[in-house]
Amino acid sequence: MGILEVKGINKRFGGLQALGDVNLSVAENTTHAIIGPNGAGKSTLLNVLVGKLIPDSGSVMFDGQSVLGRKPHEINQMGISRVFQTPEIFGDLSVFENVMIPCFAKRDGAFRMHAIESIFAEKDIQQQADEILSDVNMLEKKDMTASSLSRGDKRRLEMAMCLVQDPKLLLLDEPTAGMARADTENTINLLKEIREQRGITMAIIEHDMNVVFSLAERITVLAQGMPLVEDTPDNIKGHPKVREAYLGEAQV
Amino acid sequence: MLGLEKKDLRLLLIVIGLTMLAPFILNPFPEGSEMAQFNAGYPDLMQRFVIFGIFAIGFNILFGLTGYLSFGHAAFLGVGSYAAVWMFKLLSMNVLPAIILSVIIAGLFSLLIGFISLRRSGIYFSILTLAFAQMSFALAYSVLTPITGGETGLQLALDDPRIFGAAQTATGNIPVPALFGLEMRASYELALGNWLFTFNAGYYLAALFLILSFYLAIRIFRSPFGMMLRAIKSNQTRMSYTGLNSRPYTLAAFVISGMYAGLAGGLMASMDPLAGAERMQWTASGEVVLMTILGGAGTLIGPVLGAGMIKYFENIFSKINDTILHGWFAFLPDGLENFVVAIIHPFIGKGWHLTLGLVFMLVVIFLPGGLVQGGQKIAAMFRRKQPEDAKSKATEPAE
Amino acid sequence: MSNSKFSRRGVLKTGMVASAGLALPQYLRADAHAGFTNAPGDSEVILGFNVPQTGPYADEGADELRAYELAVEHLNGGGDGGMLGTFSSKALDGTGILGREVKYVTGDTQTKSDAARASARSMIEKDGAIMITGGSSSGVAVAVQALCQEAGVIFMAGLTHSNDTTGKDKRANGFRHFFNSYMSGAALAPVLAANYGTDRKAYHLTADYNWGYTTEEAVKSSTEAMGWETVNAVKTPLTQTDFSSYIAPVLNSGADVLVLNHYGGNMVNSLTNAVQFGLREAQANGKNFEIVVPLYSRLMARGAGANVAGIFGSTNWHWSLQDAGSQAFTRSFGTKYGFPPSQAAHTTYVQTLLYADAVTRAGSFNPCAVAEALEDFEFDGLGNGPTLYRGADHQCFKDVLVVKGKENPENEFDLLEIVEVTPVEQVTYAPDHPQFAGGALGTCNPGA
Amino acid sequence: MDQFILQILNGLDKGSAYALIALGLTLIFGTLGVVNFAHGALFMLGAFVAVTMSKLLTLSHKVVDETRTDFLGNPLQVEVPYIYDWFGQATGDVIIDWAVPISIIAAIPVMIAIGFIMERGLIKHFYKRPHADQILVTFGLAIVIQEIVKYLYGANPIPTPAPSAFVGSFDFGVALGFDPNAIIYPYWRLVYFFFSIGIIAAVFAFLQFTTFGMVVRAGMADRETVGLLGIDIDKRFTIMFGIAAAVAGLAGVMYAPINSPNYHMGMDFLVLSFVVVVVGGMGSLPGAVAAGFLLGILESFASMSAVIDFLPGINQIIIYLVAIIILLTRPRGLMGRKGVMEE
Repeated sequence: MGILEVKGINKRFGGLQALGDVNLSVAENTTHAIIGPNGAGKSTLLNVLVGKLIPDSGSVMFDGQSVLGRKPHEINQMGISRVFQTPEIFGDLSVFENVMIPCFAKRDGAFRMHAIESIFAEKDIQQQADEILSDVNMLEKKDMTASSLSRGDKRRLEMAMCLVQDPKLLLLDEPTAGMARADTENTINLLKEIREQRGITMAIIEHDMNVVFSLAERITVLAQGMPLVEDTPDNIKGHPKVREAYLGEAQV
Repeated sequence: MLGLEKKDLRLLLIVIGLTMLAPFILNPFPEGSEMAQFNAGYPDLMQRFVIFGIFAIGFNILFGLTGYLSFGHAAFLGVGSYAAVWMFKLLSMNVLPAIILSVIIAGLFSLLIGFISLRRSGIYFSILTLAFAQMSFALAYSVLTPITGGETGLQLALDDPRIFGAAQTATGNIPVPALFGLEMRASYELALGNWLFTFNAGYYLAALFLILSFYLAIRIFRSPFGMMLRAIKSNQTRMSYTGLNSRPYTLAAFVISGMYAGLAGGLMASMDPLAGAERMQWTASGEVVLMTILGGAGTLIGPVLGAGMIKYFENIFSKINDTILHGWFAFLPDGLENFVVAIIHPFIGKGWHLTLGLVFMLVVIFLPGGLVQGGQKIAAMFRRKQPEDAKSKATEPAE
Repeated sequence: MSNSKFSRRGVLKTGMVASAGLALPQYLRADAHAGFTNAPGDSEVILGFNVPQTGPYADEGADELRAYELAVEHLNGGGDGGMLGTFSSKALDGTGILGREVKYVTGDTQTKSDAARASARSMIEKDGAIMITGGSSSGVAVAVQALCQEAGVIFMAGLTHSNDTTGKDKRANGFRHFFNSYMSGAALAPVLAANYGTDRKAYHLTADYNWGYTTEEAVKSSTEAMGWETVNAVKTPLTQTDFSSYIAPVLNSGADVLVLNHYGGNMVNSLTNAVQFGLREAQANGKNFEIVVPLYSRLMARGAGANVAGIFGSTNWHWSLQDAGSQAFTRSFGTKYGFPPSQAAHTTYVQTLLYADAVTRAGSFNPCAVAEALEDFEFDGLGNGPTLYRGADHQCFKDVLVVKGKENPENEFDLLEIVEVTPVEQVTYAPDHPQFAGGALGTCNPGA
Repeated sequence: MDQFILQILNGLDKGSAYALIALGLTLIFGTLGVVNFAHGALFMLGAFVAVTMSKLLTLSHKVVDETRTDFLGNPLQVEVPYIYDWFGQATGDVIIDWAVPISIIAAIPVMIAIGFIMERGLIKHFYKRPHADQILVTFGLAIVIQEIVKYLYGANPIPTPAPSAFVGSFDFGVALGFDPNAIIYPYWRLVYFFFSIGIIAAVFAFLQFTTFGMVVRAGMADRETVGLLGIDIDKRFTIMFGIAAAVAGLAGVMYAPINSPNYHMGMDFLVLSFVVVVVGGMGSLPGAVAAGFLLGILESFASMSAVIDFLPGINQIIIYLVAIIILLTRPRGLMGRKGVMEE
């Protein structure tokens, strides 16, 4: 029984079957990759997992509880954090504030009326924020405005914001999209490190096979909204169906 | 001190100093001099400065922090003043219960409107708030006349019940608003040579509320709540994927700023016991938007400055007439005098709107962050000129 | 404990307590003076002219201001003296008021009660004005009147036509020279009956606020008393600019007269729209369809252009009146400004003179003394014939003009012709008339 | 039934005015993303083009008529328009009578020029600035324009009648088999209706079928990409602004005979036009037009006395009430595009 159990998800947009009877099981303490050619339904699946889309049928259980019908912030509070393809950070706020916010969210829940307390009095939060920033080597940039960071730093900041919440499941949406090779390597190493040191379960949606095979312990392949296979990387590599799906795409 | 950082404490002290000494600061010119026209240190205008300051501070908590642009905030001010006047009519002329009730009523009204309007964001939210406020105005002006007084506004009358106070004074007049016997219009006048300074009870009560409001605003700005509001403005997607529910945060901000507006409305009615429907019209809502942007949205002191500037133009420039102009330029030869007066004429008196419009444009073109940024620019200029001075000052212990 | 409730800057400004840098904590200076707000010094007295300078009534406000300036000139002995020469009371001699030179301050009411009160308060608190006058709407008049009552200064209303100003919202310190809705109705009804017959069906369009209500009620009751029937009365929003949807159904409603209880911009637009729809040429119930505008303003009628031709209404005064007072006023106004004065200009000019005269006769600026002098004061020579300032409600009773839009105006000022001067008896009512019920004058307040 | 048809007719007419004003606004606001509080001022300027035209045509010199006197008893100075001298009185009167239609020709270049100047001189610098700054600067500009007009023309409305050929009403009732006078409609309002439809159709056709329109539509969707293609999108946006100003101005010119223009008529329409645009949905031209007609028709129904008797005050709030209901049931108005001014 995995920490995330997706069973029989269907989602149609008008006449288009975006997801057809998708099953997925992410085991605790593993890195699970979801791959597939463009239009395979990867993003739709991700949006279902985080509560942005509600499927027409099926069930999504996380840690023994149903995710369906919950709002994104509730799902996050259950322990799922998400890293976006292009980093979503609080651009107008300082780096330090960016990481303080998830600390508050973890401690105080989805809403708390702490309008009179000073932020400077929250020593435990500040300490947590400092720690995570030093973990991602950004402590010296803590007073910078987040929007002025380089793209790589933005991604690291977003990662830090997710990690500081100590999520049970980290969802990564194409974490290396649009990166140069060197950056890609760095990111792979960073994720490996996180995986090893923090023991966080990860689900990665990725296009880049190189990344997938360096990180994933299990892989689910989607094609045209249908789950094609789910197996270990080694088995996936030579799988004829996968090859067919990808070659098919390449021909187009 | 007071749970504030040094910088904020300094700002608060400046505000306290400015408000307490306002009767002096606003009356720099001696009585009877030509420049006395520019004196603003009379009770009505001083009261308006602080009351609209409170209104703008509250508006800024919503707009400056969350970025939600409400175009109907005047409705809460209007509702607040109606509540206060009704308290004067029914209960007593004591301003305290009236102000408390106006804050509560405005809070409830903003809870209702905020709850509905915050289902949308951006321009859609703005138009929803605008629509609610315009409906409030239109109804208050017409079919709700029995409750609101309609066109003439809600006023006190000699035959009001006032169950905890006298319906009439001994001389057969309507009693005036007072704080436990201290009449809001009571003034103490101080003559220093040719200067006359007026210290008005109502002004100081309103100023006290301004300081409290300002202090509360600083605390909110520096609180985790305030940070959350800024985070909402910055990125709502990240907000919800960080496990935070923006709706209650924005609603709380909306209600807080609605209560500020209610406080302003209650104070307005306490200083001058009449509540008119025009207070709720979109132009009034637009005015507070302009005040906030003019001063600098999202800054602490900006909205207060913006409010002061607009009210100053409205009350001082509109009262300058040609006779006064001729008085000023009487020293010039006749032809030149008439010429100068003719040049200035379109900008004063009935032309004060023109001056205000030009000021809006100049500020936004040359000071993109509003008046506060202008102030910072000037400060920076001085700092650059005298770096040594600044440094030596900075090393002094700031008490 | 007697407080100084409103500052008395006027004293300081004119009497100039030049105590050379000496700090004089003048708390409670009330006793040092005559015991009323803003008692003037020995050399000058300040009046506050509070008129709309911005917003839709700005032109009317500008005309009021011209009249005020003219009145001040005449009071101070300048110009040709205007109506001072024709005024039945000869107390004023062109040396200011009680020997003090008349000065004035101006302000902008914006035709908003809040702004008007702010402006009036600044005149009282900052400039030391002893009397406030002006305004171009009843909302403003009522609001400022209440303020003046509270502050203890006299308010001489400008253009305000609602019954409420001297009805349910009357105040002891407030006085109105202008006529009111009731008088319009009472004056118009017989003329309408004479011209259009007693078998008429009226359709009212009414501005949805206090003045509209009182006007509708007044016209309705006086026309119904003559046998007219009211088919329908529809309220229109103040902010309405296009009245087509209100006017379109009129012709098919069974009515043969349309009464437009609108003023200012509303009146211009609704009348223009009505004429566009062809109502003036239309036939209904076998009669010519007619339009009536109970309150005419010549300034505003200009905005409606040729549409006013042949349409009945009432007005407080018109420059073409042939009595000596009107002629004197029109002459001095016209000479100074180059065009004839409006009714707004007339009423404000007269109010200023009446105030100055009352002060002179009372021998004091004390508002209570002034009020006493004005109450039940009878006068003549100010353009409206013999007039009574009734003490019971501070309303002037005088003849009312019924006018008609001219068919072929010679110029832009010559838009109205006087049809009838309705004698004062016909428009007089008892102070407790139901249309004026509620409210009480209270007692005069001299301030601290 | 006849009342019903009458109010639909009325609503269509009102709606065409709203749609036309909103159309210009949505070109700037809904698509260029500039919160243009000066749009009402453009509408007002259009109306004052008509006023100015009729003033120019009646520009006069004074001739003293000794036989008559003015109100002060001096010999009357009769104003004789120069146009009488040039074309004779009869032709002159006809030209003066047709001042409003003539001013349409003048309004197009004048308003386009005003639009260009506004965009190049001011608005251009505010595309990237926060909406708050745009509000402040355009509001300031609107006040300044308004005050200048007030300074030149006064505060009172100025009658600007339609040509006398259009005076009177068309009786639809007879045509449709109802009683005479049951459904009448003024000719000029019918002209306004068809004029509006024509302008709206022209703008749509322009954006739909010309390359220019295609580029602009692409630029609205994705400014950067179009810019990358080497197309000078800025220049096209300036032209768009000019067109928007011209549409607003034409709406104003034609409106002048319906209600005498005054300097604050722009502000009176400003809020309403924003409501129409937003109810129509940001970034959607058809939405703005549809919302204009919808609100016009509903407003007309709400002003029927049977409705007011049933719900007092409904005529005061109908537009806002409908706006609230639509925005709560349809998140982006009638036809709004996703992501336009939602933050």
